Amino acid sequence: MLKVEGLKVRYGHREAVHNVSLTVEDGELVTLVGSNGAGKTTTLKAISALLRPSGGTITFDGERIDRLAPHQVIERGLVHVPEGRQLFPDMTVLEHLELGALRGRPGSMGFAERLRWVYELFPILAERRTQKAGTMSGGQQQLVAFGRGLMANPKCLMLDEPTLGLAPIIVDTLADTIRSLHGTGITILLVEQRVDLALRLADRAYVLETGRVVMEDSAQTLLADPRIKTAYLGL
Amino acid sequence: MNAAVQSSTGNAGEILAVSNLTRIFGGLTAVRDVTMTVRTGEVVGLIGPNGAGKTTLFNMLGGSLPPSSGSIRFDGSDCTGAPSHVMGQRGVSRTFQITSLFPSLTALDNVRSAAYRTTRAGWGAAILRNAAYRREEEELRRKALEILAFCDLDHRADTLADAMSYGEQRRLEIAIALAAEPRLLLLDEPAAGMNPEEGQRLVEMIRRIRARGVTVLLVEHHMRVVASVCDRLVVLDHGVKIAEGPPAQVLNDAEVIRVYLGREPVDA
Amino acid sequence: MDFTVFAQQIANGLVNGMAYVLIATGLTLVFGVLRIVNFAHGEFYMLGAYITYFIGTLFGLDYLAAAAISAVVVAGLGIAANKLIFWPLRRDHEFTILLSSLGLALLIANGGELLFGADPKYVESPFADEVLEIGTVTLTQQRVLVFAAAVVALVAVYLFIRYSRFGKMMRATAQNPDGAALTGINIGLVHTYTFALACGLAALSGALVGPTVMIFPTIGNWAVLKGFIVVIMGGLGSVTGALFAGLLLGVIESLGGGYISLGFMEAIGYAMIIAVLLWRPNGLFSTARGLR
Amino acid sequence: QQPPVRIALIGPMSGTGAFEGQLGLEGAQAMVSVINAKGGVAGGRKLELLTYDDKGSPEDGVSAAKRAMEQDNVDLIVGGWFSAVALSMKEATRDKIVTVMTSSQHPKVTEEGHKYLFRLNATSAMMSEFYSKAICDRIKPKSIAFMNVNDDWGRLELDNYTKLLTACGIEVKGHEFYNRTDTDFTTALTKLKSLNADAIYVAAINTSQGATIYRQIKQTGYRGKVIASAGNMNPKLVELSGNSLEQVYSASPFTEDATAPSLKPWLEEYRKSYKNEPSFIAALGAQAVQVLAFGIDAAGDPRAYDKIASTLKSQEVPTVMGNLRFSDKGQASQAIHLVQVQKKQIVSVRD
Amino acid sequence: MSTHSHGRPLAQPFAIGGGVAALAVLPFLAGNAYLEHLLVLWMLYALLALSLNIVIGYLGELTFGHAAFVGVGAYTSAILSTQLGLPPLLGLPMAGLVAAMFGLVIGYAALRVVGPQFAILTLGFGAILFTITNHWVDLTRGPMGISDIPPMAVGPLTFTAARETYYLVLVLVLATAYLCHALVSSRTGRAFLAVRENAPLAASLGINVFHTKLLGFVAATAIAGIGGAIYAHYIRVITPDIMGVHNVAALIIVVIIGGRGTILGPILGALVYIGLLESLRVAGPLRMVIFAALLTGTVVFLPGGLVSLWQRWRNSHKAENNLPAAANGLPSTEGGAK
Ligand SMILES: Nc1ncnc2c1ncn2[C@@H]1O[C@H](COP(=O)(O)OP(=O)(O)OP(=O)(O)O)[C@@H](O)[C@H]1O
Ligand SMILES: Nc1ncnc2c1ncn2[C@@H]1O[C@H](COP(=O)(O)OP(=O)(O)OP(=O)(O)O)[C@@H](O)[C@H]1O
Ligand SMILES: CC(C)C[C@H](N)C(=O)O
Ligand SMILES: [Mg+2]
Ligand SMILES: [Mg+2]
Repeated sequence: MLKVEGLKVRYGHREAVHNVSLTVEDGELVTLVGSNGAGKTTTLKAISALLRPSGGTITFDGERIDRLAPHQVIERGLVHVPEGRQLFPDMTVLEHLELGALRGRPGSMGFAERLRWVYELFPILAERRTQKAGTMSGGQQQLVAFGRGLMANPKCLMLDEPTLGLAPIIVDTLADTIRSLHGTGITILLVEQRVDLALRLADRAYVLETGRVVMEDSAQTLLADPRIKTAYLGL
Repeated sequence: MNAAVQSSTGNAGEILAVSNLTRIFGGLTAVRDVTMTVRTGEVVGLIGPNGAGKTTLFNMLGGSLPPSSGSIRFDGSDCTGAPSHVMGQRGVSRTFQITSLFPSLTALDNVRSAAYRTTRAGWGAAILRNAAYRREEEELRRKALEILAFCDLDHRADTLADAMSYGEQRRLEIAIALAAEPRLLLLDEPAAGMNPEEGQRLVEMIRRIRARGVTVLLVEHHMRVVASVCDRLVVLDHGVKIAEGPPAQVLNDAEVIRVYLGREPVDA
Repeated sequence: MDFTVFAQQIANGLVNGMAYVLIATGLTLVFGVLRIVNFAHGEFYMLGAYITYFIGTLFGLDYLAAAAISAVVVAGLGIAANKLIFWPLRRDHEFTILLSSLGLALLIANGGELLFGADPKYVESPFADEVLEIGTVTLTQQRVLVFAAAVVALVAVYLFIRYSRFGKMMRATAQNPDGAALTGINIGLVHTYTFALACGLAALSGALVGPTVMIFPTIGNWAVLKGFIVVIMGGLGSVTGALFAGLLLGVIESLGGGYISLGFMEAIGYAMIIAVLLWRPNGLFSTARGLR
Repeated sequence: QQPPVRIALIGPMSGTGAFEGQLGLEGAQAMVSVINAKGGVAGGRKLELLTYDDKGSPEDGVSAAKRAMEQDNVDLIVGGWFSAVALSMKEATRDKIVTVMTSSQHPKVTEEGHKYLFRLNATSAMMSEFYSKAICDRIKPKSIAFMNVNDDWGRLELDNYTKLLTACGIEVKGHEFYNRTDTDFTTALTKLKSLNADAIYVAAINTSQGATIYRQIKQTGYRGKVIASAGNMNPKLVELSGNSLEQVYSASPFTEDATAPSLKPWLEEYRKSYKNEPSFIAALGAQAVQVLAFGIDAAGDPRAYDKIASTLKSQEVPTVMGNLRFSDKGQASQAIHLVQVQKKQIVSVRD
Repeated sequence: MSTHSHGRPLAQPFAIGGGVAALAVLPFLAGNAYLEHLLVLWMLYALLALSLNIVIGYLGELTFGHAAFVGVGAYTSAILSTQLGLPPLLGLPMAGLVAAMFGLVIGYAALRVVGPQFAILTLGFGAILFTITNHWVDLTRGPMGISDIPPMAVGPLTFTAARETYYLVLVLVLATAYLCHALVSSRTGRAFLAVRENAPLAASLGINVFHTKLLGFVAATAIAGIGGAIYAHYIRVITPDIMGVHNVAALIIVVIIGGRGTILGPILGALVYIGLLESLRVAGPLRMVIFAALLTGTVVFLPGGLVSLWQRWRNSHKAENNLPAAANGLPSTEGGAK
């Protein structure tokens, strides 16, 4: 479904991602792990067209998307829940959710139904629907960003550190949500620093280091890999 | 003389004393009647569900948000409502939950700029280039590099803060806070965006910070970090302190598990 | 105090103020949505007046039609300016963008001097010299038209921003362009529409104010300054704020000029802005940043 | 081929006074063409005009004069359209180069009498002496209020006319100063209107502000007389002011129906080359060129400044506005006429 | 380990020494008085731009009021010398002092707000100063301006000609450049940058944001006042126009086109500004149009200002390195081409 080949991305003169190739099959949950500065965020941004790659190709559903604008990528059902939340500080929670649905694909659920679903997943969003996002706590904001992404009815969801700043109890909820999204057939590309969690959720994983893919395997295999254990899990 | 020392430190060993602190936003009470103390040299963890009021409490301690009521004593003197720069001058440094650094300066300059509190040679000295100035600059540079190395960023000394990845920026923030040589360091989710291995390095770092004589108040959702570095935990829920005590005890408290931890007492 | 004169000065102030409001509304849109301090805004005002003049004299169209066409043409020019200058610079530092708009302002003003000639021109309007007596107050029909047309335009803009889907997209783009892009908003389109709307409004005010004064290529200078003052005083991005601030400025200026000192009229206006900003640093109608 | 004689024309080419500068330049250029067509000056040398922009500002005027002298090494200078500029510029060119000041009326320009300095326009004292008589005897308002530009000239006008008109029994009810950059005058005019003076005297230094003021006077509903300051009437102003200048008086040394022999060829040349109607300001440009050409012809060399100066101070110079005499201090004496706008034409009023 | 702190230790003093030497001989190469006059203007603009750069470049705030302080300085010295007969040499520090006093009062009020609000407040204060100057005829002669201002004199030396004045201003420019250099390599200057980059964080580190900004603002206005006084004694006529928006815009253009937050930037910017406007005279009526087009084009293609050209060049010569911090070898002086 999503195929990245030979991706290169540069910031100014410096190349941050050199030659990354990865594929995510239909309905698969793939995770991308790597230490700080490895290029995970950069890769996702390139896929969602926030950054323009300097080399390589990106195809989604068989179509080249590396020359599109971000809104065109979303229209095709590829939705990115970004690192750092990227909310609209003076807009309310509800407005965020409405905007999320604005360009989404029509799906089985109508807007009202979808809204109810998101509210059920994260009751705090319902409770705070008229609060301005800028005044919410860090974790609450993270949920707004996630909820906004869900409202777009994604075919493929890219999550950049979705558990960042969440209390353990909410992390569990979120993990359940991701699992059930995956269960309903949504394709997911997950970037997550809670590597153990990510590997337990995922089917397959890529390990990124300094802008290159250094390992690629089924999540279970990697979870057991001693190199992963020492480098990422601190065991 | 002894008396002076006594009075300036207040209750022996108590660097921070918060009593009945409350903050109200419109109709919402974000922090309600919180009383807690931190002793010199301690590492205290402040945990609680999202929206419990941890950051709000930090904002009040750091002086960027005036409390609605209650009082804050730092180092024996009343600091309630003191502005941010006064708290900074007195030795309270903090990191912010939302990444906050000097974006278009290099890592090294971020740290050097942050050392304001500990340097003396101002514009005049720089114009004269006297010995004291040169010595201090040399010393500052050395110290800044040392702090960068301490935070595992020495290889990034010349990188613009803006051009760093999220995790690196989080470490740079700690470096910035350390450069002020604080007496009390407030860390708001420093491990966010770090993987468990990096989290463990952070634990090491906090230990070394404490070894430097800095008292630490830590907000964190990574229980492994919290459990392994904190002497004591304070738990907030809906702005109210619901538990306090050593990690082993607090993390097994039924109420804390119910509102905060969920199924697993200590997640990895 | 002579009530007739007082009422007359208030009326003068309201009309002048409404012209400020029209100019400021476009500025506040561009500022609120795109974070651009557009110094060239006054030049679009100038172009609005000139194009109305040329359409009137060259094609013999009547004033109202000329004004409408002028607004559309200038909206198009605004789109072009956005494409060539502001869009490519959107990720640059605000000072850089500001300088580029300053450059554009100079370009249009001096280009205008070259193209339109140094001689002042007069936009003929059938309403210009028709005096209307409302009670003891004397106003020309043109001045009444400035007021009325501005009210209509403002209400339309306000409703558009407040209640249309596009308005919501504009506000989102204003507050976080990257976030907006990731939400599926075509921020390029938002930029384009915003510029078109802003420049169209500027041109409209030029076309409306044109017949009350003489026009020459540097009339944009004062327009943009007045516009900014109103924008800031009203609160960045706030259309309602611009309305109140503009009218207030107009009235204070004419009362200050009328009763205190004409020479210090502008200074009195500025003093008021200073007072307002020291009292409410974000302007009359602002709680925080972004378009409202 | 001999090198051309290079004359710097320094004037307001941009800003609110740009139109005045343009008129002056056109007038001078037309005269240059006329003279060159007749074979130039000093035995066949052509005249060449170099244009400089003083933006109506004294500082820029000084800067332009410096550039003309030091960088471009011009032979002679024409400038000083606005008094404020003339007053500063005369110091920059003092005793260095023959300089002809044009429309500025401030007496101080020729008060000291620099060696090489000449000024064409009548001083405001000369102007007001003539014009105030006409106001007192012909226009006869009982009371008057002033609407003057806030600069050297506008302030001087107020002083002069207040004195002169009070002397003939006209009550001065008040005045307003407006700024060179103002575009709207309703506040000031509302104030003036409420004074209920018989007439409003307008000292408008440039065409665009002038036209706006005349229009807005009518638009405020003022029904009294309007009097335009001396030296500032031009066809463009009349055109732009709509009907509001109808029957309004002014004073001017220039009339198209005058009999000076050089007037006709210049008018023809001017009309051929430019779309503006000939005006006083344009005529001053032409006159400046004529004066210089006369001096050069007599001296035989554009750089023989002493000789040029003494010629001009001793002989009568024939110009488009009749024969001109310069005082020892370089001040010209021009014949001033009363003019009136009648059916959108500026006509001279002769008894 | 890094080339960071003081650039290449040897190359830099040489470059600076060479530059100063070149500046010193420049008037002898000019050839005529007018070119020397242009050199003076260049240096004057450089001086004023350097001062404005303290606010725009180091404090990161935009001020639309800078020309007003230039005017205050110019009028102070002009009035003192024409009405009280004070020697211009004494007028110079007085001009700086009075401008700084205005800076203190205005800064104290205006620096409570930031960003566009601050810009408009300074515009407002500037406009009020302009209006007062324009209407207080008894003191300032209003729109008529003050003429016959005596030239600057130091003992027996009078600075009537351009060449002498050039050296006078050059010395001041070099001094100011050094002052700025000292500033950014001091604790105070680093506090400026911290405030510019992130005021809440700076405050949390113990920096009094308001005082820091006020200090920078007052220093900038003092230098502006001195520059204004020199201008007055050089041109020898001043009008309220000196405080007008034209000058405000010119100074901002110079700083940003050169490269804000650098020392070389404003000096280069002034050169380009004066030089370009002058050489475009050949374009006749197209002059300002071409100037504006070049200005806009430069901004679009070189958003970091002229000094960023040098950065680009350096970058292309050390590929695969981090973004450089220093534009002219001076630490921390870069505004960050963000
Ligand atoms: N805006 C930028 N300008 C320049 N370089 C950048 C920029 N953003 C990121 N980089 C660099 O690109 C590299 C990859 O960064 P990226 O943010 O993709 O890492 P990451 O894998 O997401 O790390 P983290 O886990 O810390 O978020 C890093 O070296 C970083 O310094
Ligand atoms: N400026 C504000 N206006 C209104 N409500 C606010 C404001 N700031 C914070 N709040 C609310 O106060 C509560 C406490 O927020 P705070 O940021 O302190 O939570 P937190 O404990 O740090 O949570 P997290 O772990 O998610 O960061 C939240 O419900 C939040 O929405
Ligand atoms: C062009 C004229 C109106 C100039 C005016 N006479 C003056 O002395 O300034
Ligand atoms: Mg990342
Ligand atoms: Mg928090």
